[in-house]
Amino acid sequence: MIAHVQGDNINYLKTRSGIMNWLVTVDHKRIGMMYLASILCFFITGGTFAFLFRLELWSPLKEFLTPDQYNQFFTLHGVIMVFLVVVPGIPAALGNFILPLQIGAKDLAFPKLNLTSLYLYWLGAAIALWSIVAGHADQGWTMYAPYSLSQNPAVLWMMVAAFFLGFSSILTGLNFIVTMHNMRAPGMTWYRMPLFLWAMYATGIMQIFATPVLAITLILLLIENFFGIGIFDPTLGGDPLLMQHFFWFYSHPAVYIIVVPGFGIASEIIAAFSKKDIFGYRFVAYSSVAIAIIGFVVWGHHMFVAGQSELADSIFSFLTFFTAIPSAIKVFNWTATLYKGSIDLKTPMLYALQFLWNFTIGGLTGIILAILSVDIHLHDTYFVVSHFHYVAMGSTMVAFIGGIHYWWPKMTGKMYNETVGKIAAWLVFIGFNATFFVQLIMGSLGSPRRYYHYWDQFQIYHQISTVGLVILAIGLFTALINLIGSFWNGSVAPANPWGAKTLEWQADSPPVLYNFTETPIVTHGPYAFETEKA
Amino acid sequence: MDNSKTFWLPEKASTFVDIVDPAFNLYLYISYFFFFLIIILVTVFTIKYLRRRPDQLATAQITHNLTLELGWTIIPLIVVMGLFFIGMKGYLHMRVAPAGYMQVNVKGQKWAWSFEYPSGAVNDTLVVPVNTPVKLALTSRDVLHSFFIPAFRTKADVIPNRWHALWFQATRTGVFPVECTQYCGTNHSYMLTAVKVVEADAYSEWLATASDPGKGKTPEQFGAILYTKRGCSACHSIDGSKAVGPSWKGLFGRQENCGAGGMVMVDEAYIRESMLSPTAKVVMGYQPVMPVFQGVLSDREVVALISYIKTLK
Amino acid sequence: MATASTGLPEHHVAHHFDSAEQEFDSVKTGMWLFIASEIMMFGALFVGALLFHTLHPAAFSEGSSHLNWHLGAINTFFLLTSGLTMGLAVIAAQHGEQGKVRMNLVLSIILASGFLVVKTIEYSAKFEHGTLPGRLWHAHGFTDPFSHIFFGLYFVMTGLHATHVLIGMGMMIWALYRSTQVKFTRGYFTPIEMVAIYWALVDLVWVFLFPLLYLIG
Amino acid sequence: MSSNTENHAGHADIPGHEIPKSTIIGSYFALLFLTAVMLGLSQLNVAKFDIDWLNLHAIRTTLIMGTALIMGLIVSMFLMGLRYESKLLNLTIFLSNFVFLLIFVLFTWVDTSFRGEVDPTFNEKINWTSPVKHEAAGEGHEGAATEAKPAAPAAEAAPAATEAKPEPAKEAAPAAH
Repeated sequence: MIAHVQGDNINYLKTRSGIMNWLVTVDHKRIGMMYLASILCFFITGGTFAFLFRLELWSPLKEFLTPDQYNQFFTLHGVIMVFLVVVPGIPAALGNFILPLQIGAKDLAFPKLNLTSLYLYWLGAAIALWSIVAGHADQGWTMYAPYSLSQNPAVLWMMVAAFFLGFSSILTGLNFIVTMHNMRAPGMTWYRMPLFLWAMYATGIMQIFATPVLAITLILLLIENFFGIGIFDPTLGGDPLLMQHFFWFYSHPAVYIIVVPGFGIASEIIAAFSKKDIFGYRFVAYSSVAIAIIGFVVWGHHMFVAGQSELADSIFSFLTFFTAIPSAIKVFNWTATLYKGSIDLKTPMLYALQFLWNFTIGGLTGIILAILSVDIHLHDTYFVVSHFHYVAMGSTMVAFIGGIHYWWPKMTGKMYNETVGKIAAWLVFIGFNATFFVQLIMGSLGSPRRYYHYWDQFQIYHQISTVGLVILAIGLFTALINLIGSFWNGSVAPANPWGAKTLEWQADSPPVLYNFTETPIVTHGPYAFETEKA
Repeated sequence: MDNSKTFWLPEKASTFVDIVDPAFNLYLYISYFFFFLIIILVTVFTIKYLRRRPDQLATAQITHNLTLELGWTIIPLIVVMGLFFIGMKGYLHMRVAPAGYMQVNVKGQKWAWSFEYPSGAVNDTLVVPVNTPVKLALTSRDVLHSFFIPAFRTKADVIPNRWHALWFQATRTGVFPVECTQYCGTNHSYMLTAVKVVEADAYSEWLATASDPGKGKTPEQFGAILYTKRGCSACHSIDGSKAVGPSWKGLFGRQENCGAGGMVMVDEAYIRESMLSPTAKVVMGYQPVMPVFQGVLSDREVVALISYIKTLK
Repeated sequence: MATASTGLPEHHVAHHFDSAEQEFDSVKTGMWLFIASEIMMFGALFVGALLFHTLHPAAFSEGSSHLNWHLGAINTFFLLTSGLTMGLAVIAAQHGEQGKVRMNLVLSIILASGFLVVKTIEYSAKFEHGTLPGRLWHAHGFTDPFSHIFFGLYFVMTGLHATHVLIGMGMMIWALYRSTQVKFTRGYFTPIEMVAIYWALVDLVWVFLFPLLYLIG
Repeated sequence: MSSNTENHAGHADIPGHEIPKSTIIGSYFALLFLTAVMLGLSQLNVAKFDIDWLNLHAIRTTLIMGTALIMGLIVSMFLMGLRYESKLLNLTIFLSNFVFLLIFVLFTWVDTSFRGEVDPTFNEKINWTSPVKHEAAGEGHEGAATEAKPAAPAAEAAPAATEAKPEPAKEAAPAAH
């Protein structure tokens, strides 16, 4: 065992301070914190766009936005939230920080590549923000041809931004897979790895194999815009459906890149706060990888009404139902983990249970969209909007905020205020469900998505949804202020505040520069809790 | 049978209703069952096993139970396979039009629909007889649109340069809204029209008058009908307010600045040219988005529109 | 300045790796994952090409009959030979023959630039005939209404491949610089091996691109 | 997947493995030979042999792509050293690429080639202008100017296009007839 240099056992926040040291650091913990800060900023930006057009939708008439501004706002909300917040989200922020700690390594396999990934993320983000100024991008985050072939400069800049953000996502996935294969601590076999890492592995597979197809789609769209080669442009003999195939071949695995890390965090928090080994460890681990594989064969369910051949519709509908099985296994296993546990309802656990509620609704509303006859009615209505917000916001972001609270003592060495945390958790729960459950009803009643003007009968649903969003925003800001406030008035966090058994809790809070004073030897599984002596 | 709106689903007005609604309601009960199963289990476990003492440990480390695991793998599998066949069977009904359908061509363009009947009638709302299968051949003149009738539970994307088919059979008379559900630009949410389901004899009566709209009307009156029927109203106002296109009020005889085309006197020739090849001379400050009406408008219709514009002082 | 090859500094294993072998395995798996993402990118383009091949076979045969397969064959020869020299460079690095490594690298760079020269000749011929993609098309003597799509795909695929040849040449120049900074031994030859793998990927893509566009017509 | 502390079989801490020079040169000449085979095949004038019961053109295409596949295997197995890997990880990464691409091409092909099973007019492109059309002798596709009517006759009478049975067939594949 190579003992590392003695001088480096000051914690990673204080060793080499100064902006320059942070900007050129190769320490996975600092890169994780910088990602976390950027992602939270973009989450607020994307959220403000949503807040503004939700206010606009208060009545069917014009409040303060013109139809064009409304279209730009929902496009920016979509692009910022998908490419800048939820796709990089959990892997880049928490994954970068926690993965080396949980496998007992000093750092990721390629630290410099990790910094390159961060800079590519910032470059993509800068170009995305520049596209707001460079014109009005109003083609939705799905950029369907032929509407996106209108040589609108802002749209072209947004495609370039998505290209760099995709590349940054590939490098993160690459780093994670290599680290998990080669740099596990002695004694840590694949089945002694925490489930958060299994989720990171499944996400890595999807990032590596799906994102390049997005790169090609964007290159083809850019060339189609500049030269009109006629692959996607119907007026030149192309086929807009081919663009939808290329786009959704990436974008469906992308929605699993979004939600699978959320599963990983939920497994960690539920096991830790019920002091009980996860129920059916191998089933939960394999279901993450199974979702990653099945995610590649189902993209056609986005195109049931788009004019796809009936045979393709039937095959995609048949395969889409198989994605329900791993999700059902996970939900049942989490519920079974609570049985005979010792459940402590701290803030992270509140977010994990809230995740369970939201993901159950998200999963169930997803399966109905796979039923062919019903999807013809429900496609492109608010029902679909509510489904993917239940999964992307209700499951992923709630698990992300729960994960930030869970690892906050480890990341910053400070404890956040527990009561304020709980209030924020309840506000987020009530606000989220008020906002999006009514959209399910509105959608199945036939209200299309991306509508600036709507029928008067839907006004009550829009108003409840907007009020719900206000409560949700208050909850999120309370949580944010509570976390940031902990830097100043938070108590000093012990090494293992929650009594969890995974490896990162053996390091100090906040960890030293090379994570562990000496490399830990793993002798037991990630959730080996003792039982009560009767 | 009560055809009105339920909590979850809009009003019922087509044969597809008894394909989609039973499947929707069946699934609703399945999801209520699974959702409340999970939520009740979680609440019961949380209350029963709440940690009373800070150092309280779990009462038992049960980590796996194969029969349970296989149970919640096989049962959802059977449920979803059943759902697949229900959906599949219904879907085939909704795609294959029965014999003896009546066909109408639908043209979607940026923010207006136009319906062309085989007899030559053109209308901006779809008028169909009740209880007869109607097949729509949909195409778009510019970008993707989608033709959605919530009351009929049917929807189909409208793709440029192709005919996409959609059929339905209305079961009761009435007026049912039609919406565009594929994002198509600024007035995507105003791209609305309606399906008017009438009795068979009323339909044939309407068809007779609609097939030759100009008959017995002065060119100005015919022009006024065409103003709405051909979707001109979607972009040109007649009260002077600036919309996507210039307003027709006081247009005739005015000097317009067409940028590269220089100053142009708005006379009959200019209006005719702007209809048949609109991007020739575009007035300053307006987007060249007007669709080409060459081959769409007959000569009598062009004359009628011009004379109608003349009347708008 | 670097004295005779023996005077170059040895390579030290990075601090967060336990052994040279673990470091090499990690770098190689990382390289293979990067190769996987490249293959997925080119693969998606091949899917587009195959689809248009099945939808409009006439356009493809007419288009590829206008391509000059002799230049394509010369390009294939250039890439295969540069693949050979890169393989020999790896073996030389493993035997610590620093001079032979540089010689092979320089040979590979020359062959790669030969490929690019032939490519520019082909492109200029296309510019003259006017068979440029989409709106820039002003060629004559074509009957199939879809042949402009063939040339659109031709330019996208060969252009992307040529960009990767450029990236490969850049990596060879970087490896040449590394050979003046560190001594290659049987214990450390990673940079040369990784550049060789990347170059073999460029070969692999061309081996499928060449028949698909030039020969199947 | 052995954990990282087990050293490579036998000798301690020697990374990677040596590919013998003869393999490299051997695979180079094999590749040159296969290129020659491909070129020969492509220049073979298939029309000369008037065997009509064999689709010679398709056989020639599969043979060419087959040799390309063999060349790809040689490059990946020998030049990229996949054959000498002790751990199967890199090989699985390389092969899973082709599994995903096969899925992608299979489903897009299923979509594009089975369109218009129920309504054949969907496949027919209307009102599109090909830049090539101006060069061809004036015909090519219908100009953008005229609004084309759908292929299915719009006559009031029963449509000739597809005599759709009212009750769709029971098997999973859509009512293709």
